[in-house]
Amino acid sequence: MNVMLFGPELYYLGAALVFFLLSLKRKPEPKADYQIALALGVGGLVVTALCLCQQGELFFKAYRVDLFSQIFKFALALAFFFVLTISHNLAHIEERYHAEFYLFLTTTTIGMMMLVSSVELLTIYVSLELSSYSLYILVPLRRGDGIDVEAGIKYLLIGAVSSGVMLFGLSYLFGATGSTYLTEILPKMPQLVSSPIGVLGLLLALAGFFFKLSVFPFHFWAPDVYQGAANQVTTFIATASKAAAVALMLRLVALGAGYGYSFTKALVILSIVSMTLGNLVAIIQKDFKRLLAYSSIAHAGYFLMGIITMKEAGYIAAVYYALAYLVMNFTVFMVISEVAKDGRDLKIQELAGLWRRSPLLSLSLIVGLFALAGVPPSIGFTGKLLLFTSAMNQGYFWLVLIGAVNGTISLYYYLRVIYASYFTDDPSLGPVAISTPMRILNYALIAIVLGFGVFPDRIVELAKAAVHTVL
Amino acid sequence: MLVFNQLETYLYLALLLFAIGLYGVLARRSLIAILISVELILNAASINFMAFNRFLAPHPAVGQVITLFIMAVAAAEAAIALSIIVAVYRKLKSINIEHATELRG
Amino acid sequence: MLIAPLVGLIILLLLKDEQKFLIRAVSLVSAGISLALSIYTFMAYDKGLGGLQFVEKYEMVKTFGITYFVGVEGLNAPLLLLTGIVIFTGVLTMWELEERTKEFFIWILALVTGVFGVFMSYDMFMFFLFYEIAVVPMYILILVWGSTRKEYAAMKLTLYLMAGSGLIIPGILMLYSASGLNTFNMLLLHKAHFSPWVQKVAFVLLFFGFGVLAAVWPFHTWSPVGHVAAPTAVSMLHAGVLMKLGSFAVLRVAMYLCPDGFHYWAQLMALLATVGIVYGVFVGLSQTDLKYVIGYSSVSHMGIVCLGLATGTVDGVNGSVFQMFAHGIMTALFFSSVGYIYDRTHTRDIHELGGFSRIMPVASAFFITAALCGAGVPGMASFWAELLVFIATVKVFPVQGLLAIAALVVGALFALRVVQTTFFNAPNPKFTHFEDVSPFLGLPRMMLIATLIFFGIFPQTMVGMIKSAVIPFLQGM
Amino acid sequence: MGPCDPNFLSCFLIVALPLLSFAVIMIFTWRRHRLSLAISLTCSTIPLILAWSLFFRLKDTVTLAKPIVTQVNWLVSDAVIVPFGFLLDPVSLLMLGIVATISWLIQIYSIGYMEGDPGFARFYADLSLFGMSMLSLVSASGMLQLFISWELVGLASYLLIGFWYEKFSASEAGKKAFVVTRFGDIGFFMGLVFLTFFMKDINIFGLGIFDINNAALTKKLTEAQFTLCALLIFCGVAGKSAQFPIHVWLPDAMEGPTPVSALLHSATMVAAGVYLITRLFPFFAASATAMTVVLVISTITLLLSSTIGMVAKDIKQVWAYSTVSQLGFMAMGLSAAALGGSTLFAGYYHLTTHAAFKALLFLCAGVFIHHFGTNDFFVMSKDGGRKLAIPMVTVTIGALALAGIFPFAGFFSKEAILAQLWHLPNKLWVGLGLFGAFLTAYYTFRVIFVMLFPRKDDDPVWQEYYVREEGGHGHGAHDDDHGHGGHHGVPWVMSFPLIVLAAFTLVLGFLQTPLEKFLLGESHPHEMNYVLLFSAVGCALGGIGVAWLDWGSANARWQGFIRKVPALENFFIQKWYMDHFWRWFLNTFIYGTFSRIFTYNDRRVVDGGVDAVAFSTIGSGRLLSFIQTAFVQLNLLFMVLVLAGVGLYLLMGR
Repeated sequence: MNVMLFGPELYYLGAALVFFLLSLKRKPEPKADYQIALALGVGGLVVTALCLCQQGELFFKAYRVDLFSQIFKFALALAFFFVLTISHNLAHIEERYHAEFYLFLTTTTIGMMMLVSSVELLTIYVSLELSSYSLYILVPLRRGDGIDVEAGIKYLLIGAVSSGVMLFGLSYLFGATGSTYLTEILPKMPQLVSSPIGVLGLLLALAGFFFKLSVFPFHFWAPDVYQGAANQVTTFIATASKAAAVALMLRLVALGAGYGYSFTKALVILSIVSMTLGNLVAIIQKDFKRLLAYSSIAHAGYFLMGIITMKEAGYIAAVYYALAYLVMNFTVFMVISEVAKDGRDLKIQELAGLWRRSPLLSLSLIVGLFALAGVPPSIGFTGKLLLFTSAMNQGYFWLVLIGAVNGTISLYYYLRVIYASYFTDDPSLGPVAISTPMRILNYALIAIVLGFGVFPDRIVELAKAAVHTVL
Repeated sequence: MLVFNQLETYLYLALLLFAIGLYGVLARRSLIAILISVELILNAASINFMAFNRFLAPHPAVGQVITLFIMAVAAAEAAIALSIIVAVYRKLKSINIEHATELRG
Repeated sequence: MLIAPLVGLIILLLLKDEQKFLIRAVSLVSAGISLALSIYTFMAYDKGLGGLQFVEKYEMVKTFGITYFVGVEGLNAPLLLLTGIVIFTGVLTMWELEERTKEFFIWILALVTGVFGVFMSYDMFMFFLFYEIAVVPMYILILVWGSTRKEYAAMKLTLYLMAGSGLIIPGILMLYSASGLNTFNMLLLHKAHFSPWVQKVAFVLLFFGFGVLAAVWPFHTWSPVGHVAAPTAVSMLHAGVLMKLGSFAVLRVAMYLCPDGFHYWAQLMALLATVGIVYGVFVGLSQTDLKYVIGYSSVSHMGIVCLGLATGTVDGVNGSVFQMFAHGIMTALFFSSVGYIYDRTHTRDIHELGGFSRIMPVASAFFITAALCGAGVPGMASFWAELLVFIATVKVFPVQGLLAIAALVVGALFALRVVQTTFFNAPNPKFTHFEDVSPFLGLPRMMLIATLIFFGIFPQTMVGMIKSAVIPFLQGM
Repeated sequence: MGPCDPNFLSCFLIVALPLLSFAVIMIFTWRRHRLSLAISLTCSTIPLILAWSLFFRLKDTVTLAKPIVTQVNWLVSDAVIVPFGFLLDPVSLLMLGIVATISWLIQIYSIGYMEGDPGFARFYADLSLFGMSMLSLVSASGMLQLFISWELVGLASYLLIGFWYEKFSASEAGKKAFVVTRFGDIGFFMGLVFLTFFMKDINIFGLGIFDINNAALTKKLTEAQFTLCALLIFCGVAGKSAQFPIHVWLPDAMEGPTPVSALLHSATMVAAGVYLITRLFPFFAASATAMTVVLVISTITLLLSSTIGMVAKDIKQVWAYSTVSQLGFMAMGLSAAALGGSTLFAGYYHLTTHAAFKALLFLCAGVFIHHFGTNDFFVMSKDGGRKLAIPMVTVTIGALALAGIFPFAGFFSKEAILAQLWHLPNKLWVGLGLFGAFLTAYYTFRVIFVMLFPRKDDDPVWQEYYVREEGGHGHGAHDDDHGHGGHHGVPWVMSFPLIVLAAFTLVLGFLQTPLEKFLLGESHPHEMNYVLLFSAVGCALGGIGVAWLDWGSANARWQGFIRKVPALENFFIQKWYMDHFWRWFLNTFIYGTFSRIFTYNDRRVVDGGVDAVAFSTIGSGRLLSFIQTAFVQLNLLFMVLVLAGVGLYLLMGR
């Protein structure tokens, strides 16, 4: 078999091994670890970039490698790298655990990479669990006053239950179709949704993915985990695992020959509820990360919107928005972890006077938040508009209307953050020093967010090609 | 035909197990108990797989393989869960879920 | 024209905070360039030829049929000119700004870029994109450099407008998908024949969505609050230019794309507009804060614009576009002179002020001119605009027309009341020591007045321009 | 005829030069008084020359029937086409001359009067603005142009009345004048709009005055529509030339400097209304109803103002009210002529003469005021008003003219008007006219006698006077604000205009026939109606006589015969409570009702509604956040329940 097909995964396996060895060292030297991790992260980017154009199937067709999966793998590698860049101060994780932190970060990345290109139930399940378990461990890795373990245990419980439910659903699917290959199951959708067992199976199976995507009603872990986990971990959860989940959902529905009317309707309702709920609850949050958690719930609703169009345009929009979301969300988290150098949870007021303490960070914060709110000229805006467009093309008028209104609501709390950072001032807070690389990263991110917002053509074309490989 | 030579029997059994597991997850307060209930859910799933495999799968091996995988994964899950529970115990001096109610709103 | 502010913006980004003069200079230059360009286009536009000119166009996103497509025609040329003038004078007006100068000019220029973009683009996607670009910086501009109740005002304004966009997006997309042409290009969409139902729904969505920005009654309450809170130049830009975006968008998108919808809702439009006119005047009559007064007067004047649009006759639309222009200049003048006085006295309460014609004759002369213009005194640009609108309206909606005309009396009372209490009577000893406008600061105001009077005496230069576009426009409907 | 036409050019210059001077002074030279004066004077002299040259060049060629119209397009919208141009016919030519002359004289006069005033330059700028707008009003060819200049006149008068803006009463009066006249103007505008509305296909604004008068166009209106338009347009007239009930602004307008009062509020601006009637004479004449209304209103105006004039103590007030009454008189004449199917001559003639002698009277008053620093002619007379020879003589001449005594101008013109009234079937009108004439003579000579025959300070009449002071009326004796009432002789720049005007007053009377010939093309020899003649003169003399008894003769008790009826007198002193009425109206309705209600609505309902939405959103957020309990199993339960719900929905919904 062609090694390149499995290249990224193999590479990260190697990386994981390295970190494992590092974690065995008696006396920890976080600096060195960080150097190595960064190097490996860059290498991972290179490898995934190299493997971008691979095509093929592995492991008895259980594992498909195509442009779609490779793009997402690249995105994941990017997220991995991003998280490493802001990991130079893992203040809240004890030094002897740094290596393990990297280790589990790598393993979860591997899990997600496998997730995006697995097309068989068992493979999906295993890779899903792989990614999840590493995260379960990462969350309570934080040195904290109890909320970390609480977040960890909640994450674990909800995750375990939903994955169990999913497994149960998968078993029904298996029973109903006698196969575990998506390629064989999904064409059978029509008669599947017409049989109770099929419906049940499908529904329960979706639970797992919804859990990853933190769609209502599987969103309960998000706020607690976002707040409880270390900033870097939260960043990874908020960026990488979202992307992976979107990819998986796309695979699921893209192969489908069309679900029943009522099924889609259910999805529509779920999407509406989660975007509305997320936005409304986010309004009253004090903790910045928690606020972002709710915004992520709302965004899950938006993703769903693109997915339920069941049309190419919708998938393109979803892919575009997933990539966009990865970048813009990271921009914001980057600001968080830069401002909260000591790794504490950032209250919104603590952003006070950021324009004075670090103009650049405040600028990227504004850009990132406006992008999340879908204000032009940013990829957030373009992506959202593409989503709406595709939804409207399918005649989901009310969905679009509600989505647009939700945009307004969301703007309110984003503006509150901007208000705090831009207008209020608190002399007690000193300036935030940022290193030159971070500076460059900032500029790069701003450039990406704005640039691809105004000229989205390249990305859209890419997404189009990717979606074509899936269909 | 014997009652335990029918698919339905096993399906109902699995369903029962699933229900029990779900109930346990929702009702029990001790983390360990909850963990056990989760395992029950998994087992329900594997019973399903076996049953379907036995009765109407074209390829006789698939279900068994899956079940094996499930066992392994469940083991891993248990390990992680237990380790976290230990951590919880260290921090909160209790493994009662009711004491882990810091984050809300 | 788009590029000039952008370049200036980028240069500003690179500049240091300390080099205030350089910053101002750069922004002034870029504003000046865009002014020059707008004047050039206004002059160089060939009325005889008509249609779109100075077109630039290339594909942005093929998959969704998004093109970058800008051009100039009789409808937007005046507004481009307006924008050029207002931004130029605005920058001059804020010359004295000391606090966070760099950011201020950055945002201002961003805003102006958006405005130019909206006026010029013929692609709905880009149109909306620029629209938002123009709207959003207001939040920060008001928040940081504003005055009274700015948090409230800024938040209110932004959310209000965003809620507007919340209606606009579905409207636009509805047309987009209903056309089935997979293009955002308005000229193409115009040819697509939408079903009456689509048109009705889309029109009402778009009308209210954009109407919020045009301060259509009863969605006007953000505007006085916003004006009061905003710093001078921003008020100028906002009342002078941004509100026009709304009405222009109603014309360019809503009316252009769904004529049937327009005819269906015209009655409502006219009604709301009339209410706005009368209402604004009366409410303004009992305000004591200068900026509130102006805010409500612009509510009333925008009502006139909207009324003109509602008639859907050549005269009416001519008038209302002309009114957009005239009101823009006039309000800019208003705010710049009020801003000048406020910067000195730090009060805008008309009872506290008084006798300013003696203290600073020039500054008050500016204000009085603006006020008279607002009262619709002939010889000023706005007189012609209102004249056209009223005549057109009486033909189409007699009752509304008469009401609007009657409101003029109160309008006069309204303007004169302010002028009298503020600038006449005995001077308030507290303020007697303030010096008058320096020639340099007076320059921008002089420009504004000159524009007002020039187009007041030679209205044809403007009307001819507008007409060249309006007639085909309405024939297309 | 295009813009290159000589008439057009000269007219254009006449109009443009004052505007130019206004602009120049306002922008550049407003700090340099002398320079501004020079500019303004040149820019008023040239029009003067041009106007008269036009007059003499064209006086034989043009007639009312075929005027010279030269115009270019000003604004070409779709249906709305606005021309800019000039219409030269006898009426406008003569009026041009008059306006140019008087404003020129006033400018001369003001050199002395306004000397040393801080706003000297501004004053001249405003004067030029006024001159420009008035001239273009007179010579306008299109209705809209006329309306525009009409508005500009209002603007100029606003600026001039409120000239001493630091004085509250002045700025108040200015505002009042502007708003009240605006009220009328809107009526005017509506009238025009209605015309356009009714004659759908034609656009009145594009048409010249000439066309409106042309019956062929107007006949397609129904009687009712026609009357409506005519009345609405008359609103404008009433506003400008202070007809009842919106005459209230004119007396207050006396707050302005006296030259302004002389220029605007006697000769030119207020005459604009009457001028408009003459302009549109055929048009108005076409609607009998409208004309009757006009007749009634003007009669009321006549009586009202002359009665108030009887009790005013401020000399300018007296002249102001006399102006109002004379305007009423003109309107009467015109409407009567219209009803009687006669010509516009009488009213117009009176307009001409009145311009001359009223300006004269005001200027004289100005001299006195300037000299004694008071407006109260009682005080003047005490301070020896009659010592100023020239003004005293001229004022007497003016008074005689006003009272309508042979051989002064007023006699002839009043005669003409009364003749028109006489022709009306109902003799009531002529009676009222005569009564008006009587009152006029009375209050005029009240002033004259008081001035001529002052009393010693210890004279008992002074208590009387002070008692009346308590009776307090609006604009009692208050000193002029430009604060230089120093006792110096009358400068020639001030006395020269007096003499000129006096000369006019004497001459104009005898120009009746040629004028009529010039205006109407032919002059029908009017049969001397002796009854009317004698009754008129009788009334005048009677008035004077009564005045003599009350004020003049050595043992007169210096109180009007009206004192016999105190209630009535008070009623007059309170100006028939018109001011109170308007004030009340304003406070109750405009400010009180609408403004308050709307503002409240805006704050509470509209804005409150918006805020309510916002708060409810936040509140719902807070509410929903309770779903996120800290207790994980509840979350799980919720999760399961929702899942079950969806499952059921799907199973059912299949």
